[in-house]
Amino acid sequence: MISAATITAWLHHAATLLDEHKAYLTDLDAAIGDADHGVNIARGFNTVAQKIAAQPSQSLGLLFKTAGMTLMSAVGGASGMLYGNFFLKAAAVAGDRSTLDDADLLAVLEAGRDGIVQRGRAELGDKTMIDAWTPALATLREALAAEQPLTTALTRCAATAQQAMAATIPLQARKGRASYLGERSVGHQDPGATSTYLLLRSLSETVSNAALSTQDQPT
Amino acid sequence: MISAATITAWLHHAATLLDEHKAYLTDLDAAIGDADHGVNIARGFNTVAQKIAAQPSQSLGLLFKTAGMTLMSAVGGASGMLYGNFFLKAAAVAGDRSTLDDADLLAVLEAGRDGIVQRGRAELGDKTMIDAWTPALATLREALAAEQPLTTALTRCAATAQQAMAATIPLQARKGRASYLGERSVGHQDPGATSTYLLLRSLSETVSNAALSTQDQPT
Amino acid sequence: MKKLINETDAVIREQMEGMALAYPDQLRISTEPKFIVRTDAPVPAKVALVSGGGSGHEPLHGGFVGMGMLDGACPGEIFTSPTPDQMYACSLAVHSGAGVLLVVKNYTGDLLSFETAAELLHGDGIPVRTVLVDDDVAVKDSLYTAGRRGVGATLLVEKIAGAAAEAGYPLHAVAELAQKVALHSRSMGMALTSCITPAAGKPTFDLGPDEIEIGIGIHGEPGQRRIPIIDADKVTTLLACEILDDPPYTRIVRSFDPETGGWVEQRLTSAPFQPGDRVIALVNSMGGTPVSELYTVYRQLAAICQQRSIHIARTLVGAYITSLDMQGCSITLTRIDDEMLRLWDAPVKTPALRWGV
Amino acid sequence: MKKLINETDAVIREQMEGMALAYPDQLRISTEPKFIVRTDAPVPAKVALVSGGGSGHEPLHGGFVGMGMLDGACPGEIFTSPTPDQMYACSLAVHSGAGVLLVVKNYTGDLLSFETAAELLHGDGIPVRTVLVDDDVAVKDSLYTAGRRGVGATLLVEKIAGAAAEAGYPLHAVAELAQKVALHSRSMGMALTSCITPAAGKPTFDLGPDEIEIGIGIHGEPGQRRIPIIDADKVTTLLACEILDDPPYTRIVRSFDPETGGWVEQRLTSAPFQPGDRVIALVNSMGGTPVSELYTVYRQLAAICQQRSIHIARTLVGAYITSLDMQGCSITLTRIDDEMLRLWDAPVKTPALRWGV
Ligand SMILES: Nc1ncnc2c1ncn2[C@@H]1O[C@H](COP(=O)(O)OP(=O)(O)O)[C@@H](O)[C@H]1O
Ligand SMILES: Nc1ncnc2c1ncn2[C@@H]1O[C@H](COP(=O)(O)OP(=O)(O)O)[C@@H](O)[C@H]1O
Ligand SMILES: [Mg+2]
Ligand SMILES: [Mg+2]
Ligand SMILES: [Mg+2]
Ligand SMILES: [Mg+2]
Repeated sequence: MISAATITAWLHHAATLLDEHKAYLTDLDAAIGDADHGVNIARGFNTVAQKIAAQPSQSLGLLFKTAGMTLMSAVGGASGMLYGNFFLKAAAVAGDRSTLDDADLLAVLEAGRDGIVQRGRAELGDKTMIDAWTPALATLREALAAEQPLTTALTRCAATAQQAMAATIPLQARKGRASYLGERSVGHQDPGATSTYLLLRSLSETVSNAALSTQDQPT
Repeated sequence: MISAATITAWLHHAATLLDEHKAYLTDLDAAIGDADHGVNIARGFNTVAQKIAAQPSQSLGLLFKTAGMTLMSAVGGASGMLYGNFFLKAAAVAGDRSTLDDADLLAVLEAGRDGIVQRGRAELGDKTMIDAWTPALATLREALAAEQPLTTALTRCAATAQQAMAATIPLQARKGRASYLGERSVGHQDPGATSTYLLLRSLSETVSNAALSTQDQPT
Repeated sequence: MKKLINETDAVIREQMEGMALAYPDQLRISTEPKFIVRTDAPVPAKVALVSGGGSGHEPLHGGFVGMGMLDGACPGEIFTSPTPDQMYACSLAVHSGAGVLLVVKNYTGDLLSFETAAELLHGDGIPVRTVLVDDDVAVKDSLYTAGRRGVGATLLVEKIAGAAAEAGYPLHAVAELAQKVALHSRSMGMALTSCITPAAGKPTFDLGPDEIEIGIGIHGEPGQRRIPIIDADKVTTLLACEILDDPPYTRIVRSFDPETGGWVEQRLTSAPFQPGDRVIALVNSMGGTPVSELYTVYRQLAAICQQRSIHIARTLVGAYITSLDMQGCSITLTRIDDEMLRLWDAPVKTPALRWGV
Repeated sequence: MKKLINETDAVIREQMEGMALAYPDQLRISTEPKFIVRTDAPVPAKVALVSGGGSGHEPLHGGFVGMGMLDGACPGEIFTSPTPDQMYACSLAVHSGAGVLLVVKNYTGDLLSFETAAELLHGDGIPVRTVLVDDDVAVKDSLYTAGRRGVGATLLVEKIAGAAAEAGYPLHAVAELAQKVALHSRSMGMALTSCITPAAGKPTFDLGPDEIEIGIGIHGEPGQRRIPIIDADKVTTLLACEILDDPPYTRIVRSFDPETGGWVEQRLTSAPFQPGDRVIALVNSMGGTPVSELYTVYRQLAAICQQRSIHIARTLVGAYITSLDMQGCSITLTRIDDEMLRLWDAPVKTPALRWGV
C-alpha cells in the first residue's frame, strides 16, 4: 500500500533529483529546443514541494491536484502543461483515497500518461516524453500482472524508462519545438523523456525506501 | 598676374592634395570630432574639380561661385558650409575679373576668410580653421606690403599656416563638435586648420609652378 | 549583458508597471497573476479578445491592448508561454457576457495553456472560442512538425478581429473572421544577429560575423538555414518568394466548441497567393534593427509585389513582433477582402497601434 | 557589418523611396536634392515647417512629416548635416505664402546650412524664421562650447509648433511658440553600446563590455563620462537628476529676422524645473534598445517625478530620435502650459506619430 506520506516523499524526492539534473536537462533542451527544460521543470517541482509542505494532505486526489495546478501555473513551457495534466488526471482517478494499492497506482499513472497524450497528441516515436512513459508503464503493468512485488516492478519500470529515454536519440522529433529542426533533431536525447525517467526513478527509489523502513519497523 | 587658368589649376591641385591627405584629415577628426573631415573635404573639392572641368570659365567670380555652391551642396559638414562661404565671398570680390593682381588676390582671400568668420563666428584661439587663416593671411599681407614677390609671399603664407596648424594642438576647442570634449580636445591638431594649410600650400605651389612656366616661355 | 533592466526576476513585472504608468487612461495591470487589460473592460455586450505569449516580443501582445484590438494580454516569462491561470483570470476580468475569443500563437506551450484555460472558462459557463495563428512559412510541413509557428499574422488577427468585436460581431463571427485572417496570412523572418535573454546573459545562438539565419522563429530558435550575408534586396527577395511561392498549406486545427465544451478538429487549407490578390503588408523589425532599414526592405517588397500583380492595399513598417534585441526582419502578407480592409481601417487606440482616434 | 542595406551610397535614397512607397497618400519625396514633403503641401494659408538633419536618427525627421507636424524634412547623409540647396528646394516645395519656419538642431553643420538656406529663401521674398533646439543638458556651458546639442526636444517642438501652424497661427507666433517649447525642454541620453555607420562598417566608438557612456550625443560623439554598467533604475535616476537639477541655462540664440533679412542675437534663458511643473515626458530608445526596456526606465522616471512634485501630463515611450543601432536611451522633459498641452493633443498624422485622426 502506498500512503499519502510516500506520495509526498516522492514529490519531494523528484524535486531534489530534477534540481540536481537541472543543468543536464537544460543542456539537452539547448541542443534541440530553447534551453529551458531543466530550469522549467526544477522550478515547477520545487514549487510543488513547497506547496505540499505548506498544505499537507491525506487525500491523494488533493495532493495530485495541487501538484498539477502548481506545475501548470509555475512552469509556462510545454512540459509544465503536460506534467500538470498528468497530475490532474491522476488526481481524478485517485479521488479522496488516502492510500493506493498496486492496481490503483498503475491506474493513476496510466490515467496521467493518457492525460499527456490527450493534451499533447504525441504518438509513440514522436521523440517526446511519451516515448518514455508508454514503454515504462507497459513494463510496470506486465510486472504487476506477473505478480512481482511493487518495488521490483517499479525498479523495472524505471529501468525501461531509462532505456526508452536513450532510445529517443536516433528519433526525429515530430512534436514540440524540436520538430522544427527536422532531421537536425536526430542524434539528441529528448529532454522531456529524460525528465520522465527521473520522475519514475524517484518514484521507484521513494517506494523502495518506504518499503525498507516499513520492514525495519515491527508491525 | 594670376589668371583664371591658375585659379583653375589651384582648385584641381587642392582637390588632389586634399584627397591624398583624406585619411590623415579624417584621423585628426576622429580624435576630436566625428571622423569625416577628410572624407567631407575630399568629396567636396573633387566635385568642385569635376564641375570646373566641365564648365571652364574666364570669370573668376563665376569660378569661385561654382566652387562655393558646390562645396555647400556636396559636403554637408560644418567645413563644407565654411569653405563654401569662403568661395562665395571671394566670388563677390573677384566679380567678373579674369585676372587678379597681388592686391586683388589678397582682397579675395581676406574676403573669403571674413566670410568664414561671419558664418561660423569663431574667434582666434577657438581651435578652428580660423586659427590657420588669420595668421597666414596676416603674413601674406605683410610680405606683399614689404614688396616681396607673390611666389615668396605665398610660400611664407603657407609656412605660417603650417605653424599655425601645429599651434592649434595645445588649444581647447570652443567651436564645432570638438568643443563638446572640453579639456579632452587639448593635445590634438584641429582638422579644419590642417585642411586650410593644405589649401594655402596648394595655392602657393600652383602659383609658383605657373610662374616657372611663364618664365620658361618666351613672352 | 547590457540591458536597461534591474533584477532579472523582476523584468516583466517592472515593464508592466511602467506600461501601466505610461498609459494610465488606457491600461490596467494585474501582477499576480500577470495580465494587462484595457481600463474600460469589460466592455458591455462586446466579445472580449484575449491573447498572450512569452515576453520578449513587445509590443506584442500588451502593446495591442485597447480600443479596437485586444481586451487583455497575458505575458509569460521571456520566451516562455504564459500559464492557464493567467489566461483564466485575465478572461474573467474582461468578459462582459458576450464571450471570449482566445488568440493563440502556434507554439506547443501556448497551445496547451490556452486549451486548458478554455476548458476552465467553459467550466465557469463562459462562452469561449479559440483561434490558432500559424503563418510562418519557414516551417514546411504540418505532418511531421508541431506545425507552422504563429508570427506576424498575430497582429493582423488581433487588429481585424478586434475591430469586428468592437463593431458588435457575435463570438462565432469574430472567431471565424479571426481564423480567416490567420489562414490568409503568410510570414517569413530572418536574423542578422542573435538576441540575449536577461536570464542567459549571452546570445541565444551563435551566428558568425558574415552569416545570417533564414527562417528564424521569434524565440531565437534555429531557422531553416544559415547563409553568408547578402544585401537587403536579396534578403527581401528571398523572404518574399518563400511567401509568394508557398503552396497550399493544410493542417488540422483543433478549436474549442462552446456548445459541447469539447474540441473539434478541422482540416484547414491556406490557399497560395494569386496575381490580383489584394494584401496588407507588414515589414517588421526583430527589435534591434532600426526602422530606417525596414524601408529598404519595403522598397524591394513593393517592387516584387508589383511584378507579380499583388496589390498592396495597406502597409505597416515597424517593430511590432520582436525577439528582444535581435537584428533582422520579417515580412507578413495577408490577403484581404473588403470587409477585412474596412475592419483594418477601423479606429484603434493601443500603445503600439493607433489610428482613427 | 550586418545591416539591411544595399550599396552604401544608396542607403538614404533607397530608404526614402521605401518610405514614399509605404505612405503614398501621405508623403512625396525628391531625391535630387533630397527632401520629403507631405503630399498636400503647400497647404494654403498655413505656415510651413521644415526641418532636417543628418540621417541615422529615424524616424526623425522624415517620420514626422504630415498633417499636424512637419511640412518637409531634409535628410543629410548619415550623421552629416543636410545642405542649403536641399533646405531651399524643400522650403520652396512647401511654402504656401504664409512663410516658412526652419527647425534647426544645434549642430554647427546644421546651423550654418539652415542659416544659408534662410538667406536664400529671404532673397526669393519668402518670409522665413528659424528656431534653434538645444536641449541636451550633458553639455554644461554655452560660452566655451558650440552650445547644447539639439536632441529629444526636437520632437516636441515639431509636434507643438506643427499643431499651431495647422491651427492657423501666423509665422511669428509659430516661431515664438517653437522657441518656447525648446526653452522649456531638457534632455539627457546614455549609450549601452556604440553604433555602426554603413560607411565605417565598425563601431563609432569603443565601449567595454562592462561600460556605459553617459551624456552621449546622437552621433556617437563621446559623452560626458564613461562609467561601469549600472541597473536601469540607477541609469534613470542619473539622467532624471541631471535634467531636474539643471540650473538656469543661458545662451545667445541667433535667429533670422524676416523684416530686415538679417540676424538678431538674443540672450535666452531656460528656467530650471520646479515642484508643481506640468511636463510631457519622452523616454526614447537610441535605436537598438527594445521598447520593452524603456518601460522599466519610465517606471523609475515616474517615481522620481512624483517625489519631486513634477506632474507628468503626457508620456511618449518609443524609438523616436535614434542613433542607428545604438543601444541606450534618452529622457526629455518639457514644461508645458495649457496651450502647449492642447496643441500636443491636437490630431497628428505622420508615419511615426499619429493620433486623433
Ligand atoms: N506535444 C507533446 N507531447 C508530449 N510531449 C511533448 C510535446 N511537446 C513537447 N513535449 C515534451 O516537452 C519537452 C520540452 O519541454 P520544455 O523545454 O519544458 O518546454 P518548451 O518546449 O515549451 O520550452 C520535450 O522534450 C518533449 O519531451
Ligand atoms: N564655428 C566654426 N568656425 C570656424 N571653423 C569651424 C567652426 N566649427 C567647426 N569648424 C571647423 O570645421 C572642422 C570640422 O569640419 P568637418 O569635420 O568637415 O565638419 P563636422 O564637424 O560637421 O563633421 C573643425 O576642425 C574646425 O576647423
Ligand atoms: Mg524548452
Ligand atoms: Mg520554453
Ligand atoms: Mg567632422
Ligand atoms: Mg560631420
